[in-house]
Amino acid sequence: MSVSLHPKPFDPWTLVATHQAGVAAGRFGATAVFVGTMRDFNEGDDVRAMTLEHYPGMTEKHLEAIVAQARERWTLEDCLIAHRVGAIEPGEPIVVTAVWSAHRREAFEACRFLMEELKHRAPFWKREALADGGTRWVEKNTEG
Amino acid sequence: MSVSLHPKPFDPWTLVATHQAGVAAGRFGATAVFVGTMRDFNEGDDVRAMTLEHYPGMTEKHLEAIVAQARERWTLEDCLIAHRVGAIEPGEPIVVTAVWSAHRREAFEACRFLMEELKHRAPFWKREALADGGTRWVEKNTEG
Amino acid sequence: MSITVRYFASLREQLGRGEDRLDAGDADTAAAVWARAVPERDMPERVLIAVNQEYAEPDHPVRDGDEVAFFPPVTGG
Amino acid sequence: MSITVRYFASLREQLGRGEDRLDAGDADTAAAVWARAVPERDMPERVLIAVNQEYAEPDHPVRDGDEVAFFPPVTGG
Repeated sequence: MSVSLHPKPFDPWTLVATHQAGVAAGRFGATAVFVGTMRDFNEGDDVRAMTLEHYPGMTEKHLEAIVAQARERWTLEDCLIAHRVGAIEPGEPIVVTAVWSAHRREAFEACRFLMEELKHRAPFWKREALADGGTRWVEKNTEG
Repeated sequence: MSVSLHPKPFDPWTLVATHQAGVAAGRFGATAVFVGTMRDFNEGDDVRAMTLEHYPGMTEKHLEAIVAQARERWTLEDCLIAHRVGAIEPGEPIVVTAVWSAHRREAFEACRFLMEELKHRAPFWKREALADGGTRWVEKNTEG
Repeated sequence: MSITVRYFASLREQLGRGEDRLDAGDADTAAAVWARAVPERDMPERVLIAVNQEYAEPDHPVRDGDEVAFFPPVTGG
Repeated sequence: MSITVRYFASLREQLGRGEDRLDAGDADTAAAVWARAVPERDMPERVLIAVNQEYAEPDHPVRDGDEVAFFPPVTGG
């Protein structure tokens, strides 16, 4: 189980591959991964950059609690959540959730659960820098 | 869009990363990936190795048709399906489905759709070599 | 020309062959092709059929040059 | 000891500060802490509250040494 915050860009596929090397081979048949990547548009506007504020301490605790909930609800071999913080540019990954389990239903459902819970409750806030020079706090997450 | 069959082991994360390099950055906000990996057990038995037979020609056509269906149903930036054929050992990846889209709902739903369709209709057949020396054709896919 | 008949997986093993070639017959369907190619055995109940590499029903017409495949339920992924 | 009050994101910007320190009061709740720390403004309707880094309701009791945070709806992921 791994929860991490990243002030610098990371490669989600390397992160997942590296983590998977520590998951007992042969035990898991299913891996579901979600990666959220910064787009260059949001709500009809061109977005140049983004800053992700978070609540140090609470964020990690909350992500660990989400993982614990998922492990209570489904039989999982392992989980990973990685999230960027700080200054982010379009095309850079923001978040990865990954789940390893014996069967695909668990993997898909738990991976989606992690993302939905993270989106709705984990203490992160996005401020967008628009192409026209202005900045704005994102007020509401897109439904998923 | 990429559909490929692999007679030799592949690294799913490298495959996804390489493919993603060709997807327009900034356009997609969501990537959902599923990887099916060979387990060392099935239906209560220890499994030593597996052979994946397929129907050359029809398999590729069918996988391409599944991708086309997904793209009709959801707004997607790109899709990838890669599937092993031939002799496979426990711990080796069997299949990858990956979807890139603007929003996470589409990515999750389309990725799961690709896997379910593939499992139920794509012409692949597994023969397992058991630890006790016997072999058997897998008769039925696990529900997902 | 002729009709190519293909068998896969456990069905291929049970029949002891992966392929037959038949002359085209009158009013052929996939089921009629099975009956001519495998007279020693009824068509299995759960068999899947493809005509020219697309799924088809037993009554799907088959013409000269077509490829007809019979195989058990699929188990990929 | 004292109570640490923290503000995040747009709320932090609007208030012009990220943190206050209060002496513990009698019968404090999260809402009472807001009223003492930000007397110039009613507690926003959609504000989220955490006491000691766990989500809490406005009537959650607050004791000496606690950390109380107020922040707008979250938008991570």
